[in-house]
Amino acid sequence: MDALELLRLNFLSPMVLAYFLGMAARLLKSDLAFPEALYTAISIYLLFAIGFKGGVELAHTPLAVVLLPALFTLALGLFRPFPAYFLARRFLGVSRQDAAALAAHYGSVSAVTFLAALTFVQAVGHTAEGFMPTLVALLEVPGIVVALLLGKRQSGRLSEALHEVLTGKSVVLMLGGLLIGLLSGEAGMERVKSFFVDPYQGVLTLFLLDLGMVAASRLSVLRQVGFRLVLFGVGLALFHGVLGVYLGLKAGLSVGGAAVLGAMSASASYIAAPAAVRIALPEANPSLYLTASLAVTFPFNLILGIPIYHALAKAIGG
Amino acid sequence: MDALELLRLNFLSPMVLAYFLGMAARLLKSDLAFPEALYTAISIYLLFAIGFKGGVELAHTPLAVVLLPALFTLALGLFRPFPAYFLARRFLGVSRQDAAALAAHYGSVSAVTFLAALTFVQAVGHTAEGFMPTLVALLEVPGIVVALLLGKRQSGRLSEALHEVLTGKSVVLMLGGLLIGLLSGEAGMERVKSFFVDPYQGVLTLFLLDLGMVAASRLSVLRQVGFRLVLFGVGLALFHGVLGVYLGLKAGLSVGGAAVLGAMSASASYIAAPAAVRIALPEANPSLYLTASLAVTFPFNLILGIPIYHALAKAIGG
Amino acid sequence: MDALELLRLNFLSPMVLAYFLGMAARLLKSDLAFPEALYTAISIYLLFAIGFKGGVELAHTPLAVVLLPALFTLALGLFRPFPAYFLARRFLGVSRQDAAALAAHYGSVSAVTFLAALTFVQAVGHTAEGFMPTLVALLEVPGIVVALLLGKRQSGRLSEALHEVLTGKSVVLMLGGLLIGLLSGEAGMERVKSFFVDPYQGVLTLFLLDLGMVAASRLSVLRQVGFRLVLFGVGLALFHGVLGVYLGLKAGLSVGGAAVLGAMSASASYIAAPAAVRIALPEANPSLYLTASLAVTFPFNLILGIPIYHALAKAIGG
Amino acid sequence: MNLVPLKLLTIVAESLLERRLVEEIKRLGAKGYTIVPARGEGSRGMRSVDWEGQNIRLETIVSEEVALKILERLQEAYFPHYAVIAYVENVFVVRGEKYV
Amino acid sequence: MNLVPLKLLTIVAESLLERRLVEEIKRLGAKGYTIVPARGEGSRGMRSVDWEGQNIRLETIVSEEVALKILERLQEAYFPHYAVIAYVENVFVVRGEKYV
Amino acid sequence: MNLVPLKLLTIVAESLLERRLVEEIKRLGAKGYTIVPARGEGSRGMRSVDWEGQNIRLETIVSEEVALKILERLQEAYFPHYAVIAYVENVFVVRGEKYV
Ligand SMILES: Nc1ncnc2c1ncn2[C@@H]1O[C@H](COP(=O)(O)O)[C@@H](O)[C@H]1O
Ligand SMILES: Nc1ncnc2c1ncn2[C@@H]1O[C@H](COP(=O)(O)O)[C@@H](O)[C@H]1O
Ligand SMILES: Nc1ncnc2c1ncn2[C@@H]1O[C@H](COP(=O)(O)O)[C@@H](O)[C@H]1O
Ligand code: NA
Ligand code: NA
Ligand code: NA
Repeated sequence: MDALELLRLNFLSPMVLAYFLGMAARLLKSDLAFPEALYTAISIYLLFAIGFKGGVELAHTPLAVVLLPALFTLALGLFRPFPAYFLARRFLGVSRQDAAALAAHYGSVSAVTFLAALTFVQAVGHTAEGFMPTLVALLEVPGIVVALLLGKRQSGRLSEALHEVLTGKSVVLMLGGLLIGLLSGEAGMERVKSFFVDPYQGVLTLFLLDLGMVAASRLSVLRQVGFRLVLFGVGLALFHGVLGVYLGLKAGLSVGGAAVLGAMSASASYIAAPAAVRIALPEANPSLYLTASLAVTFPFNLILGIPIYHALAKAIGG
Repeated sequence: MDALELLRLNFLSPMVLAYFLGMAARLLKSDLAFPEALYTAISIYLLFAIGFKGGVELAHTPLAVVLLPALFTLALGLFRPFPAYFLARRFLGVSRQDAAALAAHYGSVSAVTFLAALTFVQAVGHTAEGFMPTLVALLEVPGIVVALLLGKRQSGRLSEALHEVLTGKSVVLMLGGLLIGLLSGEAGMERVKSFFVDPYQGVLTLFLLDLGMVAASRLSVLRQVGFRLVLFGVGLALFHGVLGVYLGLKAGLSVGGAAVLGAMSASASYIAAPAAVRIALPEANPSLYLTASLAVTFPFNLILGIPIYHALAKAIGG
Repeated sequence: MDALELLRLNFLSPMVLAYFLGMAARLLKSDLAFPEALYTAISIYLLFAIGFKGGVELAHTPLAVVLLPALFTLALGLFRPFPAYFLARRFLGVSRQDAAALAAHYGSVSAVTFLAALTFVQAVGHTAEGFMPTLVALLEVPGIVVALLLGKRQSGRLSEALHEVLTGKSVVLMLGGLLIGLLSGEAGMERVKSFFVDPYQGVLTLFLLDLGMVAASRLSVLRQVGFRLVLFGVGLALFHGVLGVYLGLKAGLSVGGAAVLGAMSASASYIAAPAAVRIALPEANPSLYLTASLAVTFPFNLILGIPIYHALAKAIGG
Repeated sequence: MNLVPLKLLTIVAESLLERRLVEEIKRLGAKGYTIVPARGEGSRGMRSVDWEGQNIRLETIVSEEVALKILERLQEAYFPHYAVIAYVENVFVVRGEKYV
Repeated sequence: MNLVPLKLLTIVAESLLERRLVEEIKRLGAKGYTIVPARGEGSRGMRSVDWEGQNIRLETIVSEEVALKILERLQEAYFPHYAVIAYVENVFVVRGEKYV
Repeated sequence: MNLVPLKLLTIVAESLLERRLVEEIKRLGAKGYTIVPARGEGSRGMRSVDWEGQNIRLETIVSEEVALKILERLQEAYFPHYAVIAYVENVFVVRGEKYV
């Protein structure tokens, strides 16, 4: 398949199209809206399902295989807040708190981007390593911690924010699911497969419909905040994405795995990070970080980023 | 299978039985109740799933095949408000606004009746054309528009009501799903089939359980409103149903397709129309139109109507 | 498989592990929480699904086969409140109302314990009779009625509480589902199987996650209420469990069936009974009965009880 | 603007009581009510998860006389055993005649 | 503590009206509002299930002048045809200058 | 009827603050509270979708003294950075002694 064909394939997946349907619905001022409980239910399902599948895979992966990718991912998580912070300070010219808040978001990871990348990679006939969800969990937390430390010298609310991150529902569900998958293994998988595995791309489609609506309601903010934020969100995604692909291949991941790690690295959090930042850095402006993460970086990765990281992984590692 | 056997088959489907369970629960004053979020979640799922499946089917249907049925359905949509309006004025003796409100409901369509008809037709071994959901979308909107025009000379809230209908969640989800199905085709279907296709008759069963509860809480109103409304709701369903079957066969639909079009034509809206009417015709009495639509026409079609339209389609076209 | 292996198998099932994840989440003060609507939706689904499957099975079971187990189960339901009541009075030394409230809980049944037992029995290669859900329905109500009569001499709110039990959502959904399964039979099952059967162990896993959170928030109460309540909850479970296994085998059930009946008999209600007790015996202390049922007896049965009842059934009947 | 001074009576109670409370206040003269699901904490501890039961927050606009009747009924039949709190405020209601 | 006396205007209305009511109150001078989904019963019967539409309970803190303007608008355009109830109370608001 | 005049303090705030606000008001003397999930709009724009976080509407019945303490704490620690609004009313509470 050539690049254009891949792009088309990605763009015409039900998930990506549902995202645009959501945007359209909001721009047309439709009364379509997801009840809060539905949004929460879907995210509980998705996070637990990712973790669980990862755990089952991990159950038959030798430690030696997973060690290097895990270490590299950790390094990635510790490093990524710095480019984000300095770019925000220099290029966007925002306050220290705002820069740290952005760094927390670009230092963490978007589970949905991860899922979309995984789906894409499988659709084009590659496979990613089964333990990728473990890497997501590893990538989610450290970046937020580093970023909060960048934002605050005095402690104060910092410990509270750390607790918020570590016991936040996305970490608990993903790590908890992973553990359950690890312990219950294939036998457990067999029992719950038709709930946690088979329907999940469909559930993800609904989730992206909702995400599209949320992103669209951020577009007007984008217009106010300006073009520099778009450059920031896209540039950082590309830089982090390339880094992720490169480190992934270095760590011995397959082409598929490296592409997915690239997408993860390129993504910005919109579940764990906002909650932590709101507590630890209340002076930071939510419009800035939510808009960058949800209305710039997320759609960019969803549509263009993922095929790019995949092409790159194939070019270097294939 | 003879007529009685078919009736039994329809009546003993989990969907129809669940509807009666819902009624029984309400009449027994059970505390069973669906949370609003569950009702909304299920209707989002069903509407999107209908549209999506229709879109995928449409993707491999030549335009020539679908054109005539589409035109006939459109004609049906534009025509049906008139008999409803005049019958309401003459036979029920209600005000112009009330008559227009009833016309909007009987000019639109009930997605659940459509699904029940489709299920029935498949259960008796016929098949309906894959593009039927496209026809549902075509039938949903025009009748409401015509009816609102009948009800109002002055503009005023009319444009707002039109916007409400066209961007209402049922239209957005069904048309949006259709578009997504059309664009993502079989490849997309394969990914989300086990969420949007396999479980959906089960989801529909739960939905009908809820619908039964709502209908039962309308029964007391029915007693006040009187017997004429029952005649109105049944008579109109039969007339529109026969018309639908006839036009369906004329348009070249199969026996199954014509039966389903008959059921669609015979049905009355209870999602899109009430919302539009409440805005455009606030003087109209909701008791009247909700009771007619939900507590008369819907159960009539569900239990007797669908087998009748099917028998008719077979008799004329089979 | 030896006993330890069975225990491990039970303990490492996704359901049981999810229960502990829920507990851990609450003890770590995670912000993970199920929206009320999700909890309600899942319980509607589970109760209806149990009933429905039972009904379909019942449809091809001769009456003669089910009669004896049904009678024995009824006897069990009428008997169990008495040991609970007297143990509560003597051993716990609580008031008549509190004792009756506890009796209502230990006289009824926990649908989730039933499901967990069924799953366990199937996992170890036995099968339970298909009509077991009928027995659940039979066991749920009578014990509550007897216990309320024990608690009140004067009528007063009693009739209201009876109505509450008989038309309570758990009875309506389970009996209603059973009836629908019975009437629509295999044909109906085929249509809704991929919603009500295939995914349900996964749904149950989510439910247990939530249950774990609720139970954990009861643990602090447990510390106040004291060690005697633990003995009460475990002792009663074992006694009722042994009784259930014994009567099950006497009634001609298979080893699997007797094990499941034992688990049912050993379980305590936490859906139907609390609602009834709150109305009929408002003076009783909810801390006592909720804690005993949710934080003692439920986890005991889930982890140790079920394998014990199964081992016993095999030892006596195998 | 025709604003009638009336009483706004608010009752927070365990949701189990909803049906009964609605019947009582109607019987005692309330012409309508508005209910919102709520959670809370008071002398009987936290009320938020389903098993312990949620709360409802019921508001009804009534005349002073009806308000007092309802409060008396609450005090006699509900306060001793159930989680309930009730309070009254002065409000000015559009088309207030409708509600007395 | 700087507490400013202001008016708390509460509107209970069918949820269909939400978008329009929000526009109206903003246009007439409200600086903010808080909405809670509600169910209820009044002269037009029960409003709780989705098809009949739920209610919303909208609160806005405004000056007396704005409150009266909103009430007049309600009386003229909404009361005749829709399920609506509205009432006003006196409240004391922290940093109340923000809301006038 | 024994009605005690007390203060009803209402706080609308972003839901993220729930745990902290509950701790604060209890520490400052509140004996109970009632919370309802809400959405709204104010000087910081719309608060309704999950990512921006919903609001909560917290009510607590307290003595005047406790009300003032809570308001002061809010003004000092929450108003500068978070979306919060707070106001006080006079209410008459059944068995009001319980709440002071
Ligand atoms: N001081 C208070 N202020 C506001 N709401 C309260 C207060 N005390 C109790 N409540 C509410 O009333 C319910 C029952 O209170 P109680 O009977 O004291 O447990 C609680 O769950 C709260 O929702
Ligand atoms: N007396 C009342 N007290 C509190 N809320 C009321 C009252 N009357 C009506 N309502 C609310 O206002 C809505 C519309 O009332 P109505 O237009 O009278 O049907 C009802 O659904 C209730 O939520
Ligand atoms: N004038 C007002 N009346 C009622 N609620 C308000 C008002 N202003 C703000 N709010 C509520 O308080 C929240 C925070 O307000 P703000 O900090 O001004 O953005 C809003 O989301 C609304 O729910
Ligand atoms: Na995140
Ligand atoms: Na409709
Ligand atoms: Na129960």
